[in-house]
Amino acid sequence: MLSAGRKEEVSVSETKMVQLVAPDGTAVGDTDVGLSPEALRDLLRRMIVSRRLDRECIALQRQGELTVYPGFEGQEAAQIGSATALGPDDFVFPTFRELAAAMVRGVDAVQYLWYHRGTWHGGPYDPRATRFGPICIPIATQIVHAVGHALGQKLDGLQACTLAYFGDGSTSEGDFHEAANLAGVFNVPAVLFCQNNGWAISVPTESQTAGEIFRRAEGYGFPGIRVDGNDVLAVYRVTKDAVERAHRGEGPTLIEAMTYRMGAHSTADDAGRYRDEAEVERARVADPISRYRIWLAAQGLIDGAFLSACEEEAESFALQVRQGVVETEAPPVEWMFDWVYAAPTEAFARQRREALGG
Amino acid sequence: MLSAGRKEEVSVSETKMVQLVAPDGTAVGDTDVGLSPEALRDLLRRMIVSRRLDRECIALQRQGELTVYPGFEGQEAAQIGSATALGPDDFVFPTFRELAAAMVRGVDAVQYLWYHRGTWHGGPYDPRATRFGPICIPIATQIVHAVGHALGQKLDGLQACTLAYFGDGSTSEGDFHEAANLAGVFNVPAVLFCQNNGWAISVPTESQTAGEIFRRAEGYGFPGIRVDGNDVLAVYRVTKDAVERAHRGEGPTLIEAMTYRMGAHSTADDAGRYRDEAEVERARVADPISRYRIWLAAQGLIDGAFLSACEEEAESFALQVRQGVVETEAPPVEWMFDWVYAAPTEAFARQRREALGG
Amino acid sequence: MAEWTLSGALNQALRDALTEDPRLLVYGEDVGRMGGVFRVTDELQKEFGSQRVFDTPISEAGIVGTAVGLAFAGWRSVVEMQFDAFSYPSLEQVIDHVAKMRERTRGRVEMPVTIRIPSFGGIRGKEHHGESPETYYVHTAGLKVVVPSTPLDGYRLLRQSIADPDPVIFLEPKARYWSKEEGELDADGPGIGEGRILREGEACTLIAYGTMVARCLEAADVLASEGTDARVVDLRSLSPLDEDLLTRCARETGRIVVVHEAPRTLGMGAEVAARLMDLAFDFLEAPVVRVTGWDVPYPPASLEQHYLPSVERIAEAARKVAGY
Amino acid sequence: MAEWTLSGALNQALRDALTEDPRLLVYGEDVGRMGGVFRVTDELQKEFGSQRVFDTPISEAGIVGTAVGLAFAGWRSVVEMQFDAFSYPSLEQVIDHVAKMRERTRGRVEMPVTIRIPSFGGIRGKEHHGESPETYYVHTAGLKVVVPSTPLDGYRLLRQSIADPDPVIFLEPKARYWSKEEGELDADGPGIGEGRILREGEACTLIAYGTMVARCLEAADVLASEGTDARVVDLRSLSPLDEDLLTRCARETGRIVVVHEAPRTLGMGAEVAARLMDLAFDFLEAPVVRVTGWDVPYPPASLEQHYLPSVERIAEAARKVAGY
Ligand SMILES: Cc1ncc(C[n+]2csc(CCOP(=O)(O)OP(=O)(O)O)c2C)c(N)n1
Ligand SMILES: Cc1ncc(C[n+]2csc(CCOP(=O)(O)OP(=O)(O)O)c2C)c(N)n1
Ligand SMILES: [Mg+2]
Ligand SMILES: [Mg+2]
Repeated sequence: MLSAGRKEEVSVSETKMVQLVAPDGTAVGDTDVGLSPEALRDLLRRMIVSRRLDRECIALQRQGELTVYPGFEGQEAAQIGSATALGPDDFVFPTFRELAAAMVRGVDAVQYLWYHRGTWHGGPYDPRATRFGPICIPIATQIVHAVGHALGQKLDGLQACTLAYFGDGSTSEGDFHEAANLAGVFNVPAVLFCQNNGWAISVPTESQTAGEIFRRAEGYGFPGIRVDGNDVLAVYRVTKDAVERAHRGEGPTLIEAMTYRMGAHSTADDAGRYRDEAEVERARVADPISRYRIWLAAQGLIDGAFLSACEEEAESFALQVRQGVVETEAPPVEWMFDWVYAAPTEAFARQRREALGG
Repeated sequence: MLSAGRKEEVSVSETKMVQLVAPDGTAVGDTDVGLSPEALRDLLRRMIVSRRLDRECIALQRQGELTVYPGFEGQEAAQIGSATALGPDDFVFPTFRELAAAMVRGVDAVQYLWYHRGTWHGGPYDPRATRFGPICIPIATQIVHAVGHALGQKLDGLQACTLAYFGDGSTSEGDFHEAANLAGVFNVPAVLFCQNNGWAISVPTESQTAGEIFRRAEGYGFPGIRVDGNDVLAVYRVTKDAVERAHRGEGPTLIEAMTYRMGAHSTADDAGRYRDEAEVERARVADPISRYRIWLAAQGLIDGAFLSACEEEAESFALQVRQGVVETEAPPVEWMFDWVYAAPTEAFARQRREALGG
Repeated sequence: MAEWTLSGALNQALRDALTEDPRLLVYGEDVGRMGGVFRVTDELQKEFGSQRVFDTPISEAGIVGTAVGLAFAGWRSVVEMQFDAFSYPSLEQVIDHVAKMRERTRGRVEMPVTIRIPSFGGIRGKEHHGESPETYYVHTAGLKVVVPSTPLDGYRLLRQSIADPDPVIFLEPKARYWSKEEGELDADGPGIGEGRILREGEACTLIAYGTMVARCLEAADVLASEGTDARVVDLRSLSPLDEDLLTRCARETGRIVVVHEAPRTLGMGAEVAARLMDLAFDFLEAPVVRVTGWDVPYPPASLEQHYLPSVERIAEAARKVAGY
Repeated sequence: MAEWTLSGALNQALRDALTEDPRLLVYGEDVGRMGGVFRVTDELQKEFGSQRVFDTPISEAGIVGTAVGLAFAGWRSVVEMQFDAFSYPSLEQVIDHVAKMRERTRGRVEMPVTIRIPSFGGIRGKEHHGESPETYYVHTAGLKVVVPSTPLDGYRLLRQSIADPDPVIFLEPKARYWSKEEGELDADGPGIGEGRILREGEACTLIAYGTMVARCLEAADVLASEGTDARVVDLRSLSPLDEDLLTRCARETGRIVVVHEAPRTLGMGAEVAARLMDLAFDFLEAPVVRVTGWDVPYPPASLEQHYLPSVERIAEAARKVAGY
């Protein structure tokens, strides 16, 4: 009862969503986003490979090889389209659901999965080398980091920007707001990229806010834009525009990518407790991979052989990652101590020795 | 350099501000706000009395009778116009600058000033009896309380609402955002009343946010409105509308009242360090009292005798409050302990005895 | 006799409290439709309706802050912070308002707010899902802090917390949610502020709370097999502390080991040690020994058992004090 | 020789650090144009420009969180929380990120962030302007926490904090901002992790930090006039603690009084007492006595001197332990 949804009273302009390719694969906008045929094909390849890996991860969790795993099925276009729009000097601060984006940035999937295996915390890969920040759990806190990082880029006079990923649910946290407001007032080169996947664990977006997320931007004095998050070309285009805008020193952009969380919140979650299976079936129609495959085929850019190659790569990559994961051993006990302080005291060293049984 | 102010890039609709009486006292809108002549006169009387008291408080602080005092000169219309629009069942959560509003609600000025005398914390008066919450220092935290209180009113099925006061600077805190979003999603009878007085200590509003505060509401799914905060009729009208809307169960409203902090942030502050005196002089033109006095006189609603009576009342009230303040003694030491827990333990009682020297 | 899990007993406590008090609300992230990550609020929304049991946006400060406002309006709340570390965004509201409102208003506005926080480690959780936040709360005057270690006591403590006119931080040991106990649920019995002796012994006292209580009982078994009879105390109430019981244990056993998961520095062990100095210095025949988590961030799953006090570490400390 | 106030010395520390390190930023609420509520950043914006010294919106979590992001980008920050209680909104960022990022990234991303917090009471401040937040930080592994008690040591500690690759919580005793000391500013000398003996004595040791150091020195005068020579230790570094010095004082004086403004329960006194049990139990000839603020919210101005440890309370405690 407490949810509102009284949108008729609010005098907002009509909701627009950028879409270039409709769910049925037909073009509905200008699909010339400036990518080469290879790059266009690569988007599909990456989506296929990452979906296969995502499913492998869920299997790995079921088999006890990962502790918990938050799947991203359905969100491939949102992640891959946006990450592809970034340049090498740009930087990403992710949540915990951006494995597909991480791979675009060159993060090693096995190292990434150290996190979900319980091997190490959110920063197993080198965030500076990959320009992909540590996996971040406390909701919305990473958005503030992104804004700080973007401020650093601005102070350094770099032509670079920082992108923060976050979910629809994350926009309810104070940190989202402080980050967005600071981004506006400092006019930093930041892209605030919301994957609105319809759910925050068991809470649907309409119970998360009575407003529309992309409209928040206006209150912060910068543009907000809603994009079909399952349309990889549209996501790429919109993100690319925001990145270029940031590079030109014109400040932040808020992007709301409308997508859908096809799976449960994580392997620890049973979505059947709160979500109608019919809703999931309806969402399947908007699947990011199938529509893009249809469009690419209609452009004559791919054929059956390409698709088979993708499937094969996906298969072998998934198995390769599986192997890397299962072979990952627990780290030595001293890792608990080795990086807490740059120069530990004797008291700290004593605890370390005690823990090591010495 | 870090401030943005690039408003031209943002595609927002034109900024509108509700104003009924212009700074020169001429009517520019429908001034029939539904108040009787007595009530109209009362607004002026209250503004005159509260301004005089405000100045007395500053004098009291200079004389060491108050510890610090945050003046509200210039904000009389914003406070009195809004507080007057509330009904007896409505509730207020204030900041630390709403003495004028507190008096409208019937809070005893001397008891209120216990706070600024260092006699007791933010709740010296009875918040339940006066329906005026404790003075609140941690910026924006009280807005969340207001939303919770409004939720309680809604659950009780009352035709009542809760109004939160806060400043322009307060809108940068995470708590402002969480409160506003919760107000929207729970659709509670709340009025979020921002006194935009141009400054947050030394930081002007344009360094506080690159957006416009009233526009934030759209992102939360409820109406936001900007009003001339120095136009007491306009403030009354806009607040009354929001209150009635809330009473009808139509949910929250964000009001941004544009006013000006004529004095320093508080008696501990020296505004000369950061603010141009010329700006203050320019602001004086928009004084809430003089314009309303001119308008009332033009309507034939007041004469010289009325004004003299107001001045006299202001004078004697200020002196009466002064006397109450200077006569207020330090509370007994046991007050430190007496309300921390409903049922204190023996260990706690031991500390109490120790403190009392026993 | 019925068998209860801790999760089930807490669920029943909420159910009974909601039934008895029509002005009680239960809310938080995913507590409504889904019934909570640990099922503690399972079915309650169905039974009591979505006006009394409801989901909120992800806004911890908002959740706690609205409970403050609801208390002004005469509503009592049980709110949930989904995991230990996710209570940190609400610390300002807790420290500045929940803890201080009664004092600020000279008793006129009470804060009957219970903040439930699934806490502590041992479940192979991810980063930020295994922390021990008690110090932040215990140090804050105006709050009470309790931790049940068993299902029946969980029921009792939760009913007592909800009934308390003062705010109570209710830390639930995640690792014990599915532990079982037979018996009848009963809100009466030892109250907030009282610890309990779970095993008698004279050689030394092992003091713990939450998950570590079971480990202390195990350690006591090991010690018994070596001929050392260790007493085991479940503190239950971290604030206020049961000074009488602490003093009694010092007097009767002279040797004290305090066990907790939180990092050592300024963990509860520090207060227990200092308090025992205040109360019973002359009875202490050995230093109060702290067996605790290390002064490091809570580690990833693969290392957590090297962080958490083990039965062996506890037993070893007991041997040390017993032989002091 | 120059005479320095604490505020002036801290201002000079920031100036010198900004001059030496072009990648150092100083920011927070009202620190730029106005130069800070306590003038600690006075004139720095004029001298170093508004790119290096700047005002922020009122967003404490945002201030600390951006410092985390800036550290990723290779910038060092000194941020200000305007008053003690106003650091609470940033606790989540501090506990979850500032304290843990180095560990999380296995040393790859350091957090050279100094968080300055004007702290403690004694200035007849309003509610939330007199709190002692140290416990929240000292308990959090990954942070360092320091408190200067004099101008020259303030300069030294702030320079050291800024230079430290680890995050430092820098608590400034408000009541000492205008206290004066003569001498040359020098970043060298006792480092973070080291306390100092300010007055020698054998009968007992008074251990304090911040504002309470001066009160302990006063108490030592009173005690001296009674024939009791009390040692006075300025802890300076609350995390890490100077264990060597603590042990030495226990060995040499056998009797310890710890003094702080924070409420007693889980205040620093608890850790000092517990640590002394760990390190020097057999040397303790009396219980470690805690002279502290009461377990209540910080009181209004009119009562604060009844809350703060007075010279007399300190002296009385010293008499008690000395005669134990
Ligand atoms: C501060 C904080 N509160 C609560 C949680 C628990 N939590 C983890 S994920 C999640 C939902 C996030 O929803 P959304 O932002 O939409 O991201 P999604 O999971 O849909 O990708 C919650 C509540 C958390 N991690 N951090
Ligand atoms: C959480 C928090 N941070 C900082 C402060 C210090 N402070 C007190 S008033 C103030 C400025 C408030 O500005 P605004 O909201 O515009 O209200 P105004 O003072 O103009 O009435 C600040 C920063 C505080 N009280 N609380
Ligand atoms: Mg989501
Ligand atoms: Mg203001």
